[in-house]
Amino acid sequence: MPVMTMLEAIRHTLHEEMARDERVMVLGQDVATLGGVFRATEGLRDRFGAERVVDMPLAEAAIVGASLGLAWSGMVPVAEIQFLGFTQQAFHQVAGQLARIRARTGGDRGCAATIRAPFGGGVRAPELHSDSLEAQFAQCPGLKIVAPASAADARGLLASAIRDPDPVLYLEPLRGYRAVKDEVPEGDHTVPLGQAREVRHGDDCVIIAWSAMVHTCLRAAAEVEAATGASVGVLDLRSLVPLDVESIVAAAVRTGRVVVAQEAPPTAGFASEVVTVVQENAFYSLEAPVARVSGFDTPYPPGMLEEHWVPDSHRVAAAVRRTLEARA
Amino acid sequence: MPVMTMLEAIRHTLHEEMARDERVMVLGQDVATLGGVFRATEGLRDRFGAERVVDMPLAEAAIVGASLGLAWSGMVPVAEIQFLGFTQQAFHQVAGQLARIRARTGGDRGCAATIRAPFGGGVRAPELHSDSLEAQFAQCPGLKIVAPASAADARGLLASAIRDPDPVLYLEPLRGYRAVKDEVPEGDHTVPLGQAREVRHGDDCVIIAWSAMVHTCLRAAAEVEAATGASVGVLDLRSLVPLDVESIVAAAVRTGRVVVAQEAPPTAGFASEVVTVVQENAFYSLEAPVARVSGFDTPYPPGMLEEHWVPDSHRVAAAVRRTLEARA
Amino acid sequence: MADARPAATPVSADAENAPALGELLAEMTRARHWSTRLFNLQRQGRIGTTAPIDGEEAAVVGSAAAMDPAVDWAVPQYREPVGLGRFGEAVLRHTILYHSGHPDAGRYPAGVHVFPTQISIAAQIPHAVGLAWGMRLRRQPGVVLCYFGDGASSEGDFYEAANLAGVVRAPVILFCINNGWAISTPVRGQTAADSFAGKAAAAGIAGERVDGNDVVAVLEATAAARRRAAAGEGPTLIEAVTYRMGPHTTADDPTRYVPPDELELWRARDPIARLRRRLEEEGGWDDARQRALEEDADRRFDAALAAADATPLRTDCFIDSAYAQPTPELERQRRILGDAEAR
Amino acid sequence: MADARPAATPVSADAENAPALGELLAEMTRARHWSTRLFNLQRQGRIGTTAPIDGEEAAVVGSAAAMDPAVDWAVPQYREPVGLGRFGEAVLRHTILYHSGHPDAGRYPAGVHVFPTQISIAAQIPHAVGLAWGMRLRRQPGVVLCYFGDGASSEGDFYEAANLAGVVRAPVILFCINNGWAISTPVRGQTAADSFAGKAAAAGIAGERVDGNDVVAVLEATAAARRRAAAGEGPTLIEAVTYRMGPHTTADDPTRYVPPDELELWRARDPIARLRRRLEEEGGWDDARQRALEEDADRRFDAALAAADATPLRTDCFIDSAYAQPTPELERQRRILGDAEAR
Ligand SMILES: Cc1ncc(C[n+]2csc(CCOP(=O)(O)OP(=O)(O)O)c2C)c(N)n1
Ligand SMILES: Cc1ncc(C[n+]2csc(CCOP(=O)(O)OP(=O)(O)O)c2C)c(N)n1
Ligand SMILES: [Mg+2]
Ligand SMILES: [Mg+2]
Repeated sequence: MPVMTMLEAIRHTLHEEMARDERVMVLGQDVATLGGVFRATEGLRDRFGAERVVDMPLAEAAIVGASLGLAWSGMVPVAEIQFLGFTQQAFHQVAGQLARIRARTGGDRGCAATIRAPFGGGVRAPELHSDSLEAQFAQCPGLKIVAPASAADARGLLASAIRDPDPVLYLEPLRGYRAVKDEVPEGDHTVPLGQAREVRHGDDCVIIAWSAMVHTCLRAAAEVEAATGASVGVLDLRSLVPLDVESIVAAAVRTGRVVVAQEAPPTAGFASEVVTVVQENAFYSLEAPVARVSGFDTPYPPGMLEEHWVPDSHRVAAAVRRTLEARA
Repeated sequence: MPVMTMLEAIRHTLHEEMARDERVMVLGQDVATLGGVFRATEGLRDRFGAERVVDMPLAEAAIVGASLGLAWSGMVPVAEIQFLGFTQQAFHQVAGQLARIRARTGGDRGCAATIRAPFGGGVRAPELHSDSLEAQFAQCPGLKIVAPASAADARGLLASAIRDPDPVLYLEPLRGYRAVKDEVPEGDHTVPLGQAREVRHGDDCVIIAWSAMVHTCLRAAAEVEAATGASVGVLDLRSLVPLDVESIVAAAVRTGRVVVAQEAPPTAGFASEVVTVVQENAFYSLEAPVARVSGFDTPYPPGMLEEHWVPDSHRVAAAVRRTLEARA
Repeated sequence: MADARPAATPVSADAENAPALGELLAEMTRARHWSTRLFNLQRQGRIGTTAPIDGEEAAVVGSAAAMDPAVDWAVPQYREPVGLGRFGEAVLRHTILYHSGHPDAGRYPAGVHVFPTQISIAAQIPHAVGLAWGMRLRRQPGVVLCYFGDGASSEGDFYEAANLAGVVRAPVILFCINNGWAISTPVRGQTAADSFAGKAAAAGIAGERVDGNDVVAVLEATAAARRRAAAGEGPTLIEAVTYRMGPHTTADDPTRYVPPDELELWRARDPIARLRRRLEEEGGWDDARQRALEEDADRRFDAALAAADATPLRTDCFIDSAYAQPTPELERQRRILGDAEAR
Repeated sequence: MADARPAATPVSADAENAPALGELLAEMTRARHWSTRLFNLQRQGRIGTTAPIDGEEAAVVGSAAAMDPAVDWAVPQYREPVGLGRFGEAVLRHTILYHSGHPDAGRYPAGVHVFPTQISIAAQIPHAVGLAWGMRLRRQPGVVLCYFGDGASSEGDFYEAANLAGVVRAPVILFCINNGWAISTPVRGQTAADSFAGKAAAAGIAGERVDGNDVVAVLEATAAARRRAAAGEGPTLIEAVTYRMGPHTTADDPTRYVPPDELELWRARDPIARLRRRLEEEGGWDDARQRALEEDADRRFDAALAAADATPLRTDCFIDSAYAQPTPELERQRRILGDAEAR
């Protein structure tokens, strides 16, 4: 199996999906001539033509809103929003329109659009480029949300998202674009939406995370295991909506000790949903409160401060150790 | 003390605040000539003039975005968005701009704007008029969010919101506008942001809610108490951000049994934050899993179905009884 | 149609296949009649809020008449559907379902090329542009007719979509019904622009202002825009100048803000009375035809109402309509719902 | 200023109090010089991404020169601040702080009437309109100058704000810097409109197109717009036609998309070279002045850089800057942060 960066896996998948289905099209700011500001869409325009790979005017609501109409025409739009922070300009179209059109038609007609957007900190990007805003979209029923952490999952989830009959928000970790590299299955590889992945097995405690934080948590698990001998697992959610409640609960029941780690601010972050699911379904197995590791209840800070803001492996490890030490 | 409906209390407060401070202005669709589609702003234009009470063009992002500039000029804008669902059109201005401007200025200059919007179901309103979208805004650090359940709190929280130096989203329960009536203190009445209110004392279980759901929960508490003799309390959060963690934890520790009830869909709703706060801070006092009562993970349904969708007192009561019956 | 026996006066060379004048009058009359019946149902507490079409029938019917329902699409806001009978018998039934709060309202039968009623002002405009653009990409022949109001023209969605339509030359007609009001806000409170049609300049597309109470003028302008769009010559913004003769909705009290003399002025220009006068003068219309038309309209409404009333309602259908397949969590929630219903 | 000894050629009757031509050249030269120094700091890894101003100096400096920094405000996007020295010595220091990722970047000293750098395209335009409107409500004399790009003109925020400005007649100047590009997207991919100035029609406000490489033309157009705004005659949309001679940002590779001949054409119209030629011909400029100016610019930059580097940084300052008072939860989080730092 070839080794790819996440960026390569995404680009490869876009090529594959456009080759597979001539209705698939890519639209967004700077996606065609430039191939995307991160080169995720490089080569697509030359290969598939300017009708199917389109540089859009600087208007996110139009990009997303037009995607709904394109989908109803039978096209399969894959829209890129340059940074997740700028999906806010299209929030009414994502939350109020794409997510709701199926319910509005009594279940009859959905919107098979995918919205790709990079997010997350660690690269000292300017304001609104780094915030982890997934929870703002997690309460948009009708929308699905995936956030891969590996190149293989980037490939498999993007293929699934594009083929899914409902709108999917596909979140790409900025700091994982080039830093995360792994083996990507050849051929037609898909990963079903709604299935978590055990990235590291552990019997004493499990850390639940998604996207770039999975790697932070893997380091934390190794740190704790090295220091204490405790067996610490990591569960990568991969998909936030639909959520793999079964795997989460199984891990919680097995270990009795759970840490949920996110990059977002704590208040109303998606981690709170995971904590709630755990305590609703595994309450009697819990030997310690479910710990939550998060950013802070502030906007993502300017570059000079980001290392203090983004939870690092030490903060996650400290939470794991507290959780392991808590009396049953 | 005079008895007022919530609507009267809101109108009264707007009159009082505009009389108190000539920098306070009201802007929104149909707020001036018509006095608002619910008459919340009735009489203001005649009393305070067309400069300070302004009918705005049909553009939510401009209403909210202009409020930031108005605030920087020294005005104190109170913007009305006709229904909470249409704040989505202004989401980038609320979440990306008003909420962040203070952080952007290193803490120096905030935006003392209030955004009022009605929300919630029960009046068979058309699509996007009834959805409880508070959680979409709860992860916008820099923004405060209040959701009164009584006329007295509507008065006191609106006065506090208008005087607060930071942007406040002030949520008004559609079905409580005329249905909720209570005594409103005379004179200059404020309620500090961030303080919950014990609406009903109970020792065996506490139900936590906000806005219109508080009344549903009061009925549920009475139903359960009548049927089982258990003592069931109700805590009205009043303010979601900042959150009164102390009162929540105290109630959880005292009763050991907690139900959180919201009208919103369960996934990533604000109830999940409350559940998380309880289990983080009162884990060892809990005698049962914290129960969550919610709508469904779907858009708020059309009128014919809303009674099946919105949690009623029976659904809340059932959750309370399950929680009371759960083994410790 | 047989009952109404429309006058056969041809409308215009510009609009091939366009209905005859009598048929336009019939459609306009039905629109108002049905709108009134909806209004009355609301007053009886049988359905929810409705938005009367009174005064805007020529704008809606005239523009729809220029379209080919077999290949074209209509993308309405919320006031127009009652006038879109041309797009299929089902539209009336679904309009009743909509105002009844029935979840199948937006579930049009296949072949009815109408978008579901849009409550979020202007949000449908980017959809219409995307649909039109996609139809061209898919080499389908149709043109999309998108309705919105003077108020809607203030939303970013209108402008962004119009600008995009200009860039991709989408075969779309942006049809702005300037009825003088956005709830209580008059046009001068909405914009300082000279006209709504003039806003086309900002998108680099064709703009045209038309007397929205003259059904033939509306039809011709729309037919011309349709021809251009279909020929790949790009989108058109049409402003139909008309007047909302009734309340904004059944929940509104327009006497609080509509100047009575202005209303009178526009009542005198009632598009239906105007067309009827013309046809009567030309000998193509008389009281008998009118009576037959109204009886037919009533029969159709009764039938549609009966069909709407008979439309089954599953109380857990919202569980099934959020996604193509309910998520596992939704299946779990279906059980909660079942428990609640069982109590 | 003493060092640079600007030529004293008066600029225009239209712009009272406007700087002399030599001072404009000095400000433009400094803007480019400082932008280049920022670029180099980025290349050295000392600061983050920057957006060079090269080519747009006349547009920024000329428009700012028409304003009165004591009462007027500038509301920039992200490329302009380096050219807003007229609004205060502090602007350069804060621009360095901004690109350094320092949290005090937007904390301008009192009296510096500049909005913090805005990264969200067009989001500042409604702020500028609201500010201008509010200043009039408060009977303050100023006018607001709001910058944005050709790309920004596609956002709903631009249009909604312009339309609102027209309705409330806000004393604002919407200054569109058409530099040919929005990252890799050329103007023809942005809109089908004939010009950006023409978009003023959609808002019912004055629109004017000006040669953005002619600093005097820019200054005169802005001064006229300012006079109108101050006199209560409403807002103006000015389009300054210029060219982005450098990359979009330090992260961009424009050779992938900028046609070399087009770039050459515009390099020949370099606004700084053009003004310098004119002043040299008029005898108001020479190499000595130029050297003195550059040395002065360097000294100022060094001083601002030193001040920026010396600006204190508290690692928990984000806890204090989200709200006027940290919430109890944030105080609790400050302790978590402290624990983490202690480890
Ligand atoms: C985005 C949004 N904002 C506000 C509203 C509330 N609202 C409903 S109708 C209306 C006025 C619409 O005016 P116009 O576009 O002229 O259409 P008309 O009612 O005249 O047909 C408003 C403000 C809404 N439905 N959607
Ligand atoms: C709302 C939003 N969308 C997208 C971006 C990403 N982005 C940054 S600069 C830019 C192009 C801006 O072009 P223009 O407005 O012409 O300004 P210029 O860079 O030419 O000065 C884009 C798309 C952004 N910062 N904000
Ligand atoms: Mg209207
Ligand atoms: Mg540009």
